[in-house]
Amino acid sequence: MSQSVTETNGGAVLSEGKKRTKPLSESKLKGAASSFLTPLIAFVAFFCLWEMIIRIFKIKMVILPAPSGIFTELLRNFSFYLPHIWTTFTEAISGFFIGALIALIAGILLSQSRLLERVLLPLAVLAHVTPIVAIAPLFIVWFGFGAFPKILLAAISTFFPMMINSIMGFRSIDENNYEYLQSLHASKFEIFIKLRLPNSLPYLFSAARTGMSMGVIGAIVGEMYGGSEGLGNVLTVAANYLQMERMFAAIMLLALIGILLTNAVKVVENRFLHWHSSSK
Amino acid sequence: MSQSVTETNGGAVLSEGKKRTKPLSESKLKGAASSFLTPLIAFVAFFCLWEMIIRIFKIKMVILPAPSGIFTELLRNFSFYLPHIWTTFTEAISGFFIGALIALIAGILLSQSRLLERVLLPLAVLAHVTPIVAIAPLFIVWFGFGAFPKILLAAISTFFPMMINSIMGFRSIDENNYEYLQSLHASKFEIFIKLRLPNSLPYLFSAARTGMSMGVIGAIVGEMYGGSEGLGNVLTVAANYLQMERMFAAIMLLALIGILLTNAVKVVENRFLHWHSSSK
Amino acid sequence: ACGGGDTAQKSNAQPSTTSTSGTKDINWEERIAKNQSIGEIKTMTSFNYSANIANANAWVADELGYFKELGLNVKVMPGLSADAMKMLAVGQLQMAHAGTAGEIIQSVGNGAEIKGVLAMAPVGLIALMVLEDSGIKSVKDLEGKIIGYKGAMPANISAMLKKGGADLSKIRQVSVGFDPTILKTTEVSAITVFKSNEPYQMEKLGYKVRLLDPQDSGVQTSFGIVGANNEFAAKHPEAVEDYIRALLKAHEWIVQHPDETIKILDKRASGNFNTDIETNRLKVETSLIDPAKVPGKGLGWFSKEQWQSEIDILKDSGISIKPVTADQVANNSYVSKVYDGDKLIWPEQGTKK
Amino acid sequence: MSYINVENLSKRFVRRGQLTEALSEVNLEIEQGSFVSFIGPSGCGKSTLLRIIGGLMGAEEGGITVGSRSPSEMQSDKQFGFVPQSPALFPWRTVLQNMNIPFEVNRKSTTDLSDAKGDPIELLHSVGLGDFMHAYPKELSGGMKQRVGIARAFASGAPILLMDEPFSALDEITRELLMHQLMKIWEQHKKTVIFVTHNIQEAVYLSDKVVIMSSRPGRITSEVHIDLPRPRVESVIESPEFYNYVGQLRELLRERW
Amino acid sequence: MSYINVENLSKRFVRRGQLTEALSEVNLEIEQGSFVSFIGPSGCGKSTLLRIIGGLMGAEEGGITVGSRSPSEMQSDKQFGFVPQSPALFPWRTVLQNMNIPFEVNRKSTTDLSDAKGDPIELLHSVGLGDFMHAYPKELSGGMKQRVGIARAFASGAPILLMDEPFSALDEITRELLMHQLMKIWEQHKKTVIFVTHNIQEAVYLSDKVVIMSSRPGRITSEVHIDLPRPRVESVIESPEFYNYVGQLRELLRERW
Ligand SMILES: Nc1ncnc2c1ncn2[C@@H]1O[C@H](COP(=O)(O)OP(=O)(O)OP(=O)(O)O)[C@@H](O)[C@H]1O
Ligand SMILES: Nc1ncnc2c1ncn2[C@@H]1O[C@H](COP(=O)(O)OP(=O)(O)OP(=O)(O)O)[C@@H](O)[C@H]1O
Ligand SMILES: [Mg+2]
Ligand SMILES: [Mg+2]
Repeated sequence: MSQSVTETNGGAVLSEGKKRTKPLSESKLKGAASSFLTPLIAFVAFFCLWEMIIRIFKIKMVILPAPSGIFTELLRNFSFYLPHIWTTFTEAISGFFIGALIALIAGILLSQSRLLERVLLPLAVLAHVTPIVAIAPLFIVWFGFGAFPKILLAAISTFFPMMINSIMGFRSIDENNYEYLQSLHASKFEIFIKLRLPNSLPYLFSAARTGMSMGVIGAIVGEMYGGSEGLGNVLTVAANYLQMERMFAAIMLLALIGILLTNAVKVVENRFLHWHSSSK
Repeated sequence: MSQSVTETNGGAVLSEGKKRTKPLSESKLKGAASSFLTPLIAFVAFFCLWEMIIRIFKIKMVILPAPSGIFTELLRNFSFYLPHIWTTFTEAISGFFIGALIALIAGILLSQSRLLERVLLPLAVLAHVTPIVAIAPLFIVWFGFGAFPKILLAAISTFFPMMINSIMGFRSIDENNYEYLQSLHASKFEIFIKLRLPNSLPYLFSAARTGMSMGVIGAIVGEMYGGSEGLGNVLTVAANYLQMERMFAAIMLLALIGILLTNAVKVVENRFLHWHSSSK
Repeated sequence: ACGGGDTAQKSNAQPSTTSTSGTKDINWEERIAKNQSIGEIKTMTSFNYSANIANANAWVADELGYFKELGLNVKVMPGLSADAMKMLAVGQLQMAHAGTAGEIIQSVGNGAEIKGVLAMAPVGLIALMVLEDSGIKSVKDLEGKIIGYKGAMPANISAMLKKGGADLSKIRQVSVGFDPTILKTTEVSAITVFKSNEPYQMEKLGYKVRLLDPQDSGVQTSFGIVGANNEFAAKHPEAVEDYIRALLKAHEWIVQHPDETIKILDKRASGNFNTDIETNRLKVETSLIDPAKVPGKGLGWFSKEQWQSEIDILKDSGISIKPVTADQVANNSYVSKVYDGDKLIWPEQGTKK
Repeated sequence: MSYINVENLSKRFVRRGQLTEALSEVNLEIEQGSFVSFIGPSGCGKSTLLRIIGGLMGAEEGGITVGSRSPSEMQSDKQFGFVPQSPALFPWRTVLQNMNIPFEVNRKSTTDLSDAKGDPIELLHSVGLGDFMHAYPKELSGGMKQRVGIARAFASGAPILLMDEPFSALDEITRELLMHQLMKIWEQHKKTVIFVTHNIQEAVYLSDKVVIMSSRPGRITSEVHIDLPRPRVESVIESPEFYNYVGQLRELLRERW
Repeated sequence: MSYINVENLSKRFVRRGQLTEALSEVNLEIEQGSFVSFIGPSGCGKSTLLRIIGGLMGAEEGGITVGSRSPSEMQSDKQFGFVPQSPALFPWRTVLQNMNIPFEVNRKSTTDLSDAKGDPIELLHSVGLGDFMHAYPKELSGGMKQRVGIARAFASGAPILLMDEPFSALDEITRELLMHQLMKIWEQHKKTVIFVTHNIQEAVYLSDKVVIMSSRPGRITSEVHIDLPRPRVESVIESPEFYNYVGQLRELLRERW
């Protein structure tokens, strides 16, 4: 029988209220451990399968390297990867925040008016469908080799899913609550801050997870086409040298960054969305 | 005073109920026209601005071609682009549907169980963060030069935002309605079909808009690295020959496909989401 | 300012012409002071830190201080030629390296005001690679097969196919990725490669390959190109000249010290580098350069005809660009001035160090 | 043993370290086919008890059987017709489509309810919503929504009705109408009805037994058997017995409030 | 002219070609500082009328003034304290935070309401929710949610209270408690109260005037002035006048239902 509300489970309740602090924090630790452990197990299983396939079908490294080789490469040259990880990480995260901010602003504007939506949304689609792979070189030309064009690409990649979801989130409000605020003559701004924004959080957090990984991709693509830093650069160079293990090591690290960032979103989400039915 | 429900406006109501068919379909036509016209105006304005910037700052074509040149190229060689448009369009849309389907299935699984989510979500993030630019060449090796690897890339690109949003959508249910279904001992499947799925539609349609344009991008990237057809191919070849007008013509067409497809999502959304507060 | 084909022909016939005699009397102190007054000159390589000739020259010249010796404040940046051409056109770069002459020509055709000022070797670097056991010996054998290209089909390959009488309608051309082993793993029978790279990679992986070289069917292109921004070149012709001078000086050193060169590049790339592949690249490219040198001319010199023929190759291969003349795309006057005969003019040791 | 047996049932909610004892040592017996009302202060645990009986929630302590089975078994046998306190209408379904939900998920029921089932359209007419069959929930007034919820439970044909303040948003006349309808259905199909209300008259008029609860912690303080003749006619309201019961209940409520 | 004037007001809803006449030619006058109840069958347009008076909705025909101004002007002057039929609590706010909403959006009000404002914490205690100040709405029972909505309106200090069936989910005793509180606040601050209810006793007990509506189309059928002495004491319920008023209203309701 699935429970529909937070409940105590059996005996634990009988203990005194004041003594609850300790077991709670213990269970928190346990929860954190299991939330790290389970995906770890998944990954180990995934890589074992991969390794087995490589060995059984004797797949050549140029086609697909074995995880063992990839991890050996990673560990042996870890200090090589470190600055690149940092570069990509900072670019992705800065891009994400810039993109998210602009998306929120755009979301506010477009959710307020159907006309604005009709006018601006197609332009946003244009910006999103334009493959960043195609515009990355132009950005390098326009903005040089620094972090800026990469951050910009990360921001552009983040922007679209954030905006689309925020529009829907800002609009999906409870009519009763909206009417109540109206009865107080709340301004559009107040309605936004008090109702639309908190109400859209489930949408925004979903979009943030997508946006985070898309921000990473945006940053990588920027690095592929300009400059000599970042995992994107490591990736292309390795690909050109057919250093498949290094290439996949870079991909692993990218995935790690992506998982880290999406998990960070999750942590913030748990903090802010406890009231929502999705957090059961 | 903003109205919170659909209302008749003034005199129109006084006419007989039966005579309402005509003015209704007329206003529908008008709505359709204006929903085409407004973005058109936006685009015209956008391109005019672009053209002006090019002329005022005397920007060279290698940096950024003028819209006039791009459209001249487009019109002159339209028959050249036609089959490529078709290729990309079909790949993107097939990829979208496959990706969306898998995402829904994954969303169902992951939304049912926190454990499954913890296990599989990181793997999904891995798949999403892995830049398709990097794996596209591998796909060509594995799957050849036909439409399949492109459809696969489009599907992968569509998958993630659809899955993330569907998980959240499937979980964001009304407790009362959930409890009511439980009281009927509805199976998990029935609860899904009757409650979770319709309830997640606002999430799914938002994701579909993001997913549609990402599907287009996935298809393009596939075409860039394998094959001789599609706008992605036109794009890289033009980029490599520095044929900027052709390159941007391809981008325009991509944007057009993207806008068309996201608008198609909108049409379906209007059909299915009339009950939702976002459709006011 | 244009070197012009006629002068080239003449000097060809008469190796020890006086045309460069003036340069012998360069007042180096003045020149260095003038160069120093220009400020930073930005340049970009055509393929990051790889040991392409011309690119390697720039990195080594920087490392060994050759630019400084001539008073040039050069900032060498890693990059890709497609970006570099654009940045050169807008003046973000003053000098830039291109993989092939075609890139310069296409940029000019698209309105870029740049010119080629150095061509390390008047010989094509791009060829078509097939597996040795594929039975493909001539372009005619490619009919009914698939050719893979990276980004776009190079003009010299298209020209070779045409010249060899292959029926292009029977050959499918597809874009492919970086991986040359697709010759083995997919139905692609031939791919465009750099002579200095993929054949070696394939050899290392144990595959025997054969090259179909456009050069062999008389399709003459060039590699190791350096371009200059027109405005900059007009304002500071001596700086362009001295930039070339430093590159060529570096080249002399590279030929003597290939291993050290690779080390320098490896260091610059901070490990994002493959020593084997780059050593091979350098070896192959330097070996291609020497026999192709224009007789009696210094290394890197080129003729107007050479560029004209590259323009024609591009046109013939159906790549639509705006018509350009050889004078619009290249200027050999700078490279002409760095040599006394075929001897590089370099300031006496006394002026520096 | 009676049909529904609740023994020593306790239920607690914990939120951020604070404990709410929703139910504490509740003991209760309900006969099959009887009409039992629950009455008590707001927040005393009436809805919670209803949920537990309906198998929608577990309890920490105590036992509960319905027809000698567990609530969830009964639930899986589609024995419950639930009218939640806030009408659970699906916003994407019209009124009629909402009426059909129980039929759509009832396919696997082993018990044959076909006799007891009502015709949705007829029922909608009878609760005064004939014109709003094809309206969506957001187009209904508060009382109209509530009526849909009631009509839906009537239609389902379930033998045990769990009704949580079903008439709270209805005017007196509509309420009387629906009360009569409920009585009719109850008598005809020998249903067991568990009915939460704040209206003492309503409780007396309808019930065989009225259970009075008090809050913090939620517990049953007394039970009053209503010995008024069945079928109850409207005039019973004016009888002194009725009046007495109402007074007695009011006293009991006030005492332990 | 009185404080609130409604003249010939008509309101229609159209859904997919079908017309619902929610209000038809409604005429109404309400004195400042008076307590007016609305009573009528479910779906007759009470909530709609309340919304229109509160400036939450426009009408197709007719005019309405509140204090010689338009409803939306009065609204912008923060004159309305609204208790919606379904308690509009924000799920991400605790009970106390929900109480604070009116203060948070009241900053731009020109009228100084500070005298009339209540202390949220005190008010929560007085409606019996002192222990649930930091609970979230989903942790409350139906009646508890409703009490938060009422307390919030009390706290806001608005001079006109628009209350849509505020006590429908409350037990008798809690209801009495809140009724007294409402009366006290009303008398103290000379508020104008517009009160929708289905409970005739409640209407008579509280009101200066009871307005009776009928449905399809929603219209006002009669108004009854309640001439019972103020302040009303509990014993008034047992007076024959009270009984008469209740009977009269029941008659009027039944007649035109
Ligand atoms: N948003 C809407 N769209 C369409 N019809 C509506 C809408 N809101 C109300 N109505 C209709 O208007 C009529 C009056 O509704 P209203 O909510 O005012 O009734 P009420 O008197 O408050 O009823 P109750 O006592 O049940 O709350 C009803 O027939 C209802 O169906
Ligand atoms: N999900 C929950 N989380 C925490 N506490 C809850 C939850 N549901 C109910 N409660 C608490 O349990 C108690 C009983 O609630 P319940 O809904 O059963 O009351 P009720 O008797 O139905 O009241 P009402 O007449 O107001 O509907 C209340 O104090 C309430 O705060
Ligand atoms: Mg309840
Ligand atoms: Mg109402």
